[in-house]
Amino acid sequence: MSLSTKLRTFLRGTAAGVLASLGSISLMTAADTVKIGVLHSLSGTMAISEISCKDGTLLAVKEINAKGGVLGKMIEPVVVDPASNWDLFAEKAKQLVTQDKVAVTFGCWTSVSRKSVLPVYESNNALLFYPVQYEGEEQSLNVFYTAASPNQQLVPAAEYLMSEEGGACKKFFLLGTDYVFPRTANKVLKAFLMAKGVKEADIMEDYTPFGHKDYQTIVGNIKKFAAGGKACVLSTINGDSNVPFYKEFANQGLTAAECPVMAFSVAEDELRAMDVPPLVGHLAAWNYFMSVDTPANKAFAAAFKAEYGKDRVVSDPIEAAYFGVYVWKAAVEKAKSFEVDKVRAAVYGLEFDAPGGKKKMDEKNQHTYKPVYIGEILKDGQFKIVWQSKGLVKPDSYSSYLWPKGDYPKPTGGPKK
Amino acid sequence: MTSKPVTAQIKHETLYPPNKLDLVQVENVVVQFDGFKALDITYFGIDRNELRVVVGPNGAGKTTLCDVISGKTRVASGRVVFDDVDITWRRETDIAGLGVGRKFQTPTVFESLTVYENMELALPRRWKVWQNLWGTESKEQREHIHHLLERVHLYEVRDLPAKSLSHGQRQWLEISMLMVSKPKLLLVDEPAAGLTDKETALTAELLNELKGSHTIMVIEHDMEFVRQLGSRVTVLCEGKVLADGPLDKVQTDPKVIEAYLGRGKERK
Amino acid sequence: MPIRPSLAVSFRSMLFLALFAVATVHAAEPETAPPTILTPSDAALLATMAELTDSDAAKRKAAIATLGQSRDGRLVPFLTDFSQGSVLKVDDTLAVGPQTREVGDTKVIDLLHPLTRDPLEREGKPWSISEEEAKSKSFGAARAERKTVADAITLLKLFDPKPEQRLSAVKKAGDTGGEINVAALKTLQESERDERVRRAITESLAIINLTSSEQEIRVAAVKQLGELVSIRALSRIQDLAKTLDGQKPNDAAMLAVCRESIGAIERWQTVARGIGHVFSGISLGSVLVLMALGLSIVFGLMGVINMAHGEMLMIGAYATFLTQEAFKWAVGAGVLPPWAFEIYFLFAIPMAVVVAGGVGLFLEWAVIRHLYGRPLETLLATFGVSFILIQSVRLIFGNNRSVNNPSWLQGGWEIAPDVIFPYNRIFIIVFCAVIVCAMYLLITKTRLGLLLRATTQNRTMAASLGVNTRRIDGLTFALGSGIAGMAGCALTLISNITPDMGQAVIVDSFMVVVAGGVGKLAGAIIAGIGLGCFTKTMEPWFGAVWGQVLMLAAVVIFLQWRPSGLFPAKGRLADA
Amino acid sequence: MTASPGTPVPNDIGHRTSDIGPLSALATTHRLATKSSLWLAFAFFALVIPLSYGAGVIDITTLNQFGRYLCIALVALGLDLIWGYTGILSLCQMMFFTLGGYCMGMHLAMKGPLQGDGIPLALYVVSSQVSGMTLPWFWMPFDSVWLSILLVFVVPGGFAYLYGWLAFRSRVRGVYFSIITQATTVAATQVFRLNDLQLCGTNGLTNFVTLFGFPLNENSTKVGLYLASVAALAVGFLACKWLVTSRAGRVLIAIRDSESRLRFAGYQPVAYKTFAFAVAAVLGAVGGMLYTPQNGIITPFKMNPEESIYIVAMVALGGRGTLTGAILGSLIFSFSYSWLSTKFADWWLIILGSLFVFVILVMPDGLVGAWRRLGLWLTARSQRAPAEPVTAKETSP
Repeated sequence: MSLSTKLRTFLRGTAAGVLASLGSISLMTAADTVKIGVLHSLSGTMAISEISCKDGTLLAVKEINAKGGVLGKMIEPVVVDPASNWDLFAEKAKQLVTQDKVAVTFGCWTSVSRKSVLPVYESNNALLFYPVQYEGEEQSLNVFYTAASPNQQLVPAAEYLMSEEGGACKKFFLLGTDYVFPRTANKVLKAFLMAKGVKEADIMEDYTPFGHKDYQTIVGNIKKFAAGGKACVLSTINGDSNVPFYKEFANQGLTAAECPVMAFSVAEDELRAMDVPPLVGHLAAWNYFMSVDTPANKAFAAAFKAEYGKDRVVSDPIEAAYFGVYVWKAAVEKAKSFEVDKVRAAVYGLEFDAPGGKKKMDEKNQHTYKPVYIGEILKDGQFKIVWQSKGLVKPDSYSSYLWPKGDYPKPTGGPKK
Repeated sequence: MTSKPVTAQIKHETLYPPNKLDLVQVENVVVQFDGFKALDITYFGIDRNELRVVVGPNGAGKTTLCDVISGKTRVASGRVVFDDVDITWRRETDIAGLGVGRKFQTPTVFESLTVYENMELALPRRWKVWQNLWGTESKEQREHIHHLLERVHLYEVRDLPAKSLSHGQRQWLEISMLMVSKPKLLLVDEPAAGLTDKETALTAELLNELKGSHTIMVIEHDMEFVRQLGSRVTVLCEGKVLADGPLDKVQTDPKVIEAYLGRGKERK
Repeated sequence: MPIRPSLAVSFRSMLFLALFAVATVHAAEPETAPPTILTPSDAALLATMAELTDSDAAKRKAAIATLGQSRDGRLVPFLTDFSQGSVLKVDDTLAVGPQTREVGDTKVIDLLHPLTRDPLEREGKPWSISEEEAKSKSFGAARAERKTVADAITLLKLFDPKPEQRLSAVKKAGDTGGEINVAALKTLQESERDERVRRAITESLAIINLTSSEQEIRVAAVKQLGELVSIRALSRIQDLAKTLDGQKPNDAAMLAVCRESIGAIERWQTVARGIGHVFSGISLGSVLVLMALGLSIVFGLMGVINMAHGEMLMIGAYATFLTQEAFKWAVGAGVLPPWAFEIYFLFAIPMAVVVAGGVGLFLEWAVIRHLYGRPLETLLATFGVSFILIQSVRLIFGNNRSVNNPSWLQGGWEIAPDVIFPYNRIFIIVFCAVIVCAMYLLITKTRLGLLLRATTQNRTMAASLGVNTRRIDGLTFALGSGIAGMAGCALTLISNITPDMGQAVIVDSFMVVVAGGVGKLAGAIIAGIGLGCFTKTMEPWFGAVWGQVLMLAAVVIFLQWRPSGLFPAKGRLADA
Repeated sequence: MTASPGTPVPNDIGHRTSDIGPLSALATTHRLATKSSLWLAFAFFALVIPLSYGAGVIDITTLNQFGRYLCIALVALGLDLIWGYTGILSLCQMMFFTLGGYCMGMHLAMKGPLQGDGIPLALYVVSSQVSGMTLPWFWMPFDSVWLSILLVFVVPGGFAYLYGWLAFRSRVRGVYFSIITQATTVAATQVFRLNDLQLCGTNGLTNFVTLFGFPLNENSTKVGLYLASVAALAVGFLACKWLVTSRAGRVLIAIRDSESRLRFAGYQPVAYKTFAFAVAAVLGAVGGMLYTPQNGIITPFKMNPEESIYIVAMVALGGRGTLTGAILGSLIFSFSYSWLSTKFADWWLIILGSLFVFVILVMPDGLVGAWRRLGLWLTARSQRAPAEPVTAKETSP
């Protein structure tokens, strides 16, 4: 049974953790290892999402160590728990950078956490790999963004829904949790839709607070909005709130056929925690799905399951957290050094194989070239890919819909003067 | 608890006529707890500088009368006047500000404060926040406090927290606090409860010292103590004024005997 | 021994609860077994079905249309599978495989006949293939074809034996329009007996008529829709009115008819939304009441502020999850028949009570009893306990767990046109009502209740009369926790389960206790429902956050008027 | 230890010193330590830490960390005033802290990078408007640093005064008050998270560059802010000390002991409670004001109810009703929180929870209480007769 497996893994993990911490005190010497920081919340509200990212990162570390490490050194991950507390994020980041002297950090999920640690990385000229799709509008020379920028997720999804294949939608309900990603995402989406000739009256925007559980009123509004047909919902609802939303959606008699929901924050890992039947047939846009059919991807999924239990799944952020380590390794080996400035230079334009296929780091803007997929939710909690972009999509750090003149701010951070 | 026949009430009135000069006037006051009339008084008053003792069996409404005057309990109907001010709907703080001081049935002092600090807080006319941020008490005030504490044998323990006091010491402390606050009216609820005879005698002595210069209402059912005070007595029974006058007269009043003993008969 | 009679009562109420739930299942399960014998016409159907695998899109489309016209209800699940891409074609045999079974480490799928849904056999044994194989052998509609399939399903469902199915199909047919649908609707209209479906047919036909080329038909349709107060048609009539308004020589008569209908529909819409808000409020309030009941009793009796009460709810939810897993395992291993999974929820309720109550009992023994008379300190200590519980559960179960709603709690009941009450919420309301009644009986009619009331009112007196107040405390705490556990069980119907799910409801529950007055059953109920309705009425106007802020403000203002809540404690108890 | 209390000890000086000497020395040390602890602590924070930074023993990160923890200690000090002394458990102290932090943060954001029509970057990034955005009116006053500092006092203090007055006037007491304040901080978090409020939503205020013209990323500024925090805590401590030793302080304690009795003595407990609540709020707000530039970001998450409960735990740990206890508890708590969550990433919440339960069950008067009891015990042990203070019973006639 899955639970006993889970318990066993838990016990094994605890034992291993205790041993590891003992080991790190007595046995490890600095000479043959290189420390990296892992900065994800293991408790608090964000733990749900972030623990999986930590798992992805640690899997990559384990694999690399098994093959001899980086430049002959074993990677020693320093895992800390910022506990979904943004101040603690900054504090832990400082500690990782200044006390543990890690060569690189992998971590953060929410934009707030990233923004809290940004000053730390910039003032110390350290490196952070950030594995989660976000709202863009940022470009720090001390951060590599391994997940999607808005133009790699939002715009293709909206285009798809407007196409004949996607249901030729005419009315768009932009629904999100009230924080910066949904706000900016919807700002981009709105600008895009209006540029495509959608009338303002056919776009509705609504936001709910974090952790909102009662969607009776909002689904009522959607129902009214969708009564005429040809409507869809573009959802940036975050985390826990998705379950009550989809349940209410189904229970009030709305179906994916008449009003599909395109989600930007629902991946396989979230579906694992949901009662999937009400979601079947709805859509999600990502740059990676577990169902991407390549041998490399199957091997990745299998390795992840072998490590953390067979009921675990991989998703876009996990993949991004995982390949981030490989990107860093490749850059270190290319630069033949752990020095931040040299590694950074080596990352630019780097091409690499990720589980989801070939990807590439941008030459300039710190982001990643990625393919775009649109998947339909199946009843086993997996996605059936119904559309994919032709080749890789170039990332925008600042959205061209919000900066039509192209006068973006200069990148922040970088080498110390 | 139905009300007595009307004739009885008229009798009370003749027995105890309203007096507009009284410092405290309780007129036609009814207090109800869940439909039960705890107090139903046509008139009750205390003259200026009078020491009045209120006695009565358990549940006669003595403490409730105290509560009504000090503003702790709200009346269902009627009027309470103190020093020519209608205080029926005033808050307890305002009433205390007007000069009604009170000692509770179970001695209530501030446990974590020292004996001296308790007394200090009781000093009159310094109730506002800003008045208390600066300065200390004057020399006379300090001496007055020391004098009072010596009088009740508390001077030695003045710097100990009040929670270490014995029951009798608390009674005295509370009476001393009442005295130092110089109120126009002192409501003293069972000052002798739980005291030894020796202690009771001292308490009576203290009250007798105040007699004549202060308006005092003492609630008590220890008849020996009442005798020591030697002043006018009002008898309450089932929320009503039953009798009024000197102790000897009251004690021989058949109604009073009936009330004290008769109830026992009924129960049997 | 005070415990015996009270336990008997709680068992009795449990039994009642179970009976009630079984009755609900029964009502929601009138499904008849599909016919198992293949008729000659089935062979033709199967042949058409096989054409769906054809590579020619036109041929596929024709096949879908033919199937749609067949009026054979058995095709509905098949076409749904087809639409979702889970039809299998193994060795030229069409099959479906809805259930995955675990055999050792691999997952296998038992193949079923696409039409009859009977298990297929091969070489005398049930035919099953691995999940991997199934994935490669599955096929389904292209997303562009989905619409056609959905139309075909609609058409089939129009003749479904279940009125609910017909109803939704009729509505969809009206939205889609088209000659085939009109013809089908008209055929159905003649034979239909269900009043709601008849109404929907008229509505759908009128909606289709709105686009008619003949003026008279359009006017009649608008009028009819106005009389039917059809919210579905509102936006269409509005559009019509807008275009009419825009035309230069506008058709004044037609416009007037449109406006009249719009007015009528909008009036009904307001009423419908009002009903909806009240319903939402009551359903939200029910969860609050369940939470507040336990909190209130515990506080009233022991003066304990249990900050870990939310975690009792969480534990109840995890107990539900464990029960579900156990049933899943039992069904998978063949210990229980598949339908048993549908009723796991009924077993989860007592599980939740027992587990949460047990944890509560332990908590009382380990921590709370040392802190009586120090309410503010119990608040802190139980807050620490809630940390421990949350993180322990997270370490044991991981973060993400899902509970599947039984199918009889999915969907909703349309009590009036466009007023839908989802079943899960109805269930919660009824559930709450049953528990409140049980609590009332427990407190007023049993010996435990008597002892509980006695201890609440005067602990010392009760103790001196020989009541084991310690034991009463423990039992009461367990009872309060058990009710919270049930609330957690109910909450799985609405939301998912996470280790910190209790934190989300605890503050609101406290507000209910404060507004209702501590230790008062009636207070908790009125305040819970009242606050629920208040928030839900405010929410559409001000949004969820301001709704909550207004609720808080309302409670604070309310306390100005009644500082000890709706039903304050009276007499000597009140002096503190 | 031969001389147990109660057993008669011969009045032999030599015997006494030889046997009880070490204990007596310990008792003396204890007394001395208690007396000098404040000066030692002040010297440690005001001199030792900055000097050891100057000497390179600790780095600027540690100094900064100390600075931030001192700001939190200010909040604990405030809570101690109303909980420890007045007996009102407020569960929204971090809300006042955050309000103060926002007042300062808005000023810092205004002095940071601006976009478009003079709009701080932090606000611009999260705004829903695509173009044509103007600076909301309530941002205007924060352009001036002095006005901002004034608002740090006025906004949280005023809010607390009004709130306290409303709550205390209607005699919302004890647990009721705690619950209401907790609900308030929950509501405040939700409101501050709203993007439409134009206070930067969940992202909070960031992109701070200068304060009083000093660049914030420079170490000298950080040392300055640290010293300011030490000074603020010292001033806060002295102010609280003065308050609790004044007659008003005794009224506060009297409220804790028996509020209703106080009313019959002519005092208005509402006024005192409101006053104490407002003072506590201002202390918290000042903490927030100094915390924000040292931390570089302030977000609504600082108002989360558990943040305020941590403060309560700090005071409980240190010992409520003692000002030193509040500060000591907050520093110990802050450091162990930070340390535990690094060392035992998975288990720290359980450890923390157990600590809560342990402190409440075993050390109801906290560390300072334990220290005092140790002192009493030492004195009792080291003196010939058990040093029971002159008890009331002995003097009663």
